[in-house]
Amino acid sequence: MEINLVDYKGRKVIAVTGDIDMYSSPELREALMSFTQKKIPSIAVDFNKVSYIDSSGIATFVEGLKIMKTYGGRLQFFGIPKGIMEIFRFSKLDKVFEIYGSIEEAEGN
Amino acid sequence: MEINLVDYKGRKVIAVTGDIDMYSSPELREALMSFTQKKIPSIAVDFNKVSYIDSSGIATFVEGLKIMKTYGGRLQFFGIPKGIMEIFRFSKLDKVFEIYGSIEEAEGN
Amino acid sequence: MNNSVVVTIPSHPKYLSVVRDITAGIGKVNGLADSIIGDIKLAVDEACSNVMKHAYKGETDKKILLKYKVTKRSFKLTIEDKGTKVNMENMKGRDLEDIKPGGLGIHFIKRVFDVFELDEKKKSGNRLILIKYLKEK
Amino acid sequence: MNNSVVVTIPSHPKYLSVVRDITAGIGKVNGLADSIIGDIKLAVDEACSNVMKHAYKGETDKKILLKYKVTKRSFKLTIEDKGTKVNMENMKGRDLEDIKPGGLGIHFIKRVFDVFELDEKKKSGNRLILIKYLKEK
Ligand SMILES: Nc1ncnc2c1ncn2[C@@H]1O[C@H](COP(=O)(O)OP(=O)(O)O)[C@@H](O)[C@H]1O
Ligand SMILES: Nc1ncnc2c1ncn2[C@@H]1O[C@H](COP(=O)(O)OP(=O)(O)O)[C@@H](O)[C@H]1O
Repeated sequence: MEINLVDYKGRKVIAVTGDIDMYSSPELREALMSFTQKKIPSIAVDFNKVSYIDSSGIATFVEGLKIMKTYGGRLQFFGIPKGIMEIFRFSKLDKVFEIYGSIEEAEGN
Repeated sequence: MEINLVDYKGRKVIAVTGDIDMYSSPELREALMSFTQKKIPSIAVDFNKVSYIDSSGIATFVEGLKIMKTYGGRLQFFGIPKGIMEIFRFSKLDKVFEIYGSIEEAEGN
Repeated sequence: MNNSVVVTIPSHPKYLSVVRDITAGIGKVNGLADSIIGDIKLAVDEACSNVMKHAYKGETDKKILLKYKVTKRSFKLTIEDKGTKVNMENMKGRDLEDIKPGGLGIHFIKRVFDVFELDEKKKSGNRLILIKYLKEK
Repeated sequence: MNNSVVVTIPSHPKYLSVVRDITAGIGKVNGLADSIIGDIKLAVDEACSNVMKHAYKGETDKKILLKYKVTKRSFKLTIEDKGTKVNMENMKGRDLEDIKPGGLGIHFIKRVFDVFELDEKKKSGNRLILIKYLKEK
């Protein structure tokens, strides 16, 4: 897994490449928490290059979302591959996370 | 591994996709022999999508070349990926096989 | 035909990717569809993650033994550890409506495997039995 | 640290792709460069192909046991079979100048592994020991 922190029109984007599993998710957690500690109001996660996610990766995002909600922040996902979308749907998390097709779409919302 | 038999300007092209190993090479051998049995004068092999080749795959091509030489046929390779080219070079087969960058280049020779 | 593959890995999370590769490879070799392979891969990852987290409590130098047996009828896998004994009643995921971190692994395993069972005969450690039926009988 | 992975596969050529995936996965997990992983993958494939062809003479339902052990210093692998006993003198590739089908496998193995040895102590079957040193001492 590789994490790239990108700025898109002043918004913080976490672009993840590769597999998110119990081995790599602590690094993702660190990136996410570095933003939530600063109470960044809006964080977008680019899923386009995510090849795999397991429950530890999902737990990391649920934890991040819970923290952001305490300060009124928004966590947006975009570019989720089909297989991963199915897992979110099965876990009933498609109703919990804000999910968009693209960064432009996320930005407009 | 997947094999596609293509005609390019009247020339027979064997386009191979995936891994050539001891499990898949018999299928490659069959394709090659179906041409050599008909004494097809010129066969080109498209390596662009070959992800892997082991000694059984190489043996198959050496066998094909030997047969083609008996009737004055020509076996041409093109689009060989870097890693596979290294193996041919190590095996001193880069001097034995006709190797080209593209099908156009093979055709012009 | 002998179609079984046996693998021992250390209980370190970095080996989960190796487990996924092996699982996918065995699925492919046996002609399973990509979508089923994806689901099985996730389930096996979750089962091994659970052994690392719960049975071995994060110790990374213990052993996990996986035995795959694939036939036309079923994809069978047993996962053995020498960690703390667990019983089936404690192997429960969270309520899916109760959104919180964790508690999804067992759901992902049961989503694809028809059988999810602990071998009661195992004396020390655990042997989890997972079976997915590939055809209706 | 316990860094060893043990795998048993059937002696059927369709499992060679699984062996390649495992080998590549173990290389990656241990931080080896992609080019070295590619070379090792080919060598391990060739060694297993040889067991299938020569030690087991094409029988596809026998067992091949692979033990990987990676440290900072070396990538070590032993390959065991219960087939016909072989001796080192017969493990010779062809002259590279003498172009003919076959006889390249051993060359591909020795190209990347520094040690290529049979365990003399093994009573029945064979145990091939392959070691690649990763750093100069
Ligand atoms: N291999 C195991 N050994 C011991 N306990 C386990 C094992 N697998 C699951 N459990 C128990 O089942 C619970 C639910 O597991 P799971 O759904 O994977 O969620 P999580 O691991 O995130 O808690 C765990 O919290 C644990 O108590
Ligand atoms: N595992 C093995 N068991 C028995 N004989 C072997 C084994 N590996 C190699 N050999 C012998 O070494 C020779 C050279 O092997 P190799 O270079 O792989 O070429 P090939 O297998 O194409 O003949 C083989 O022909 C065989 O006689």
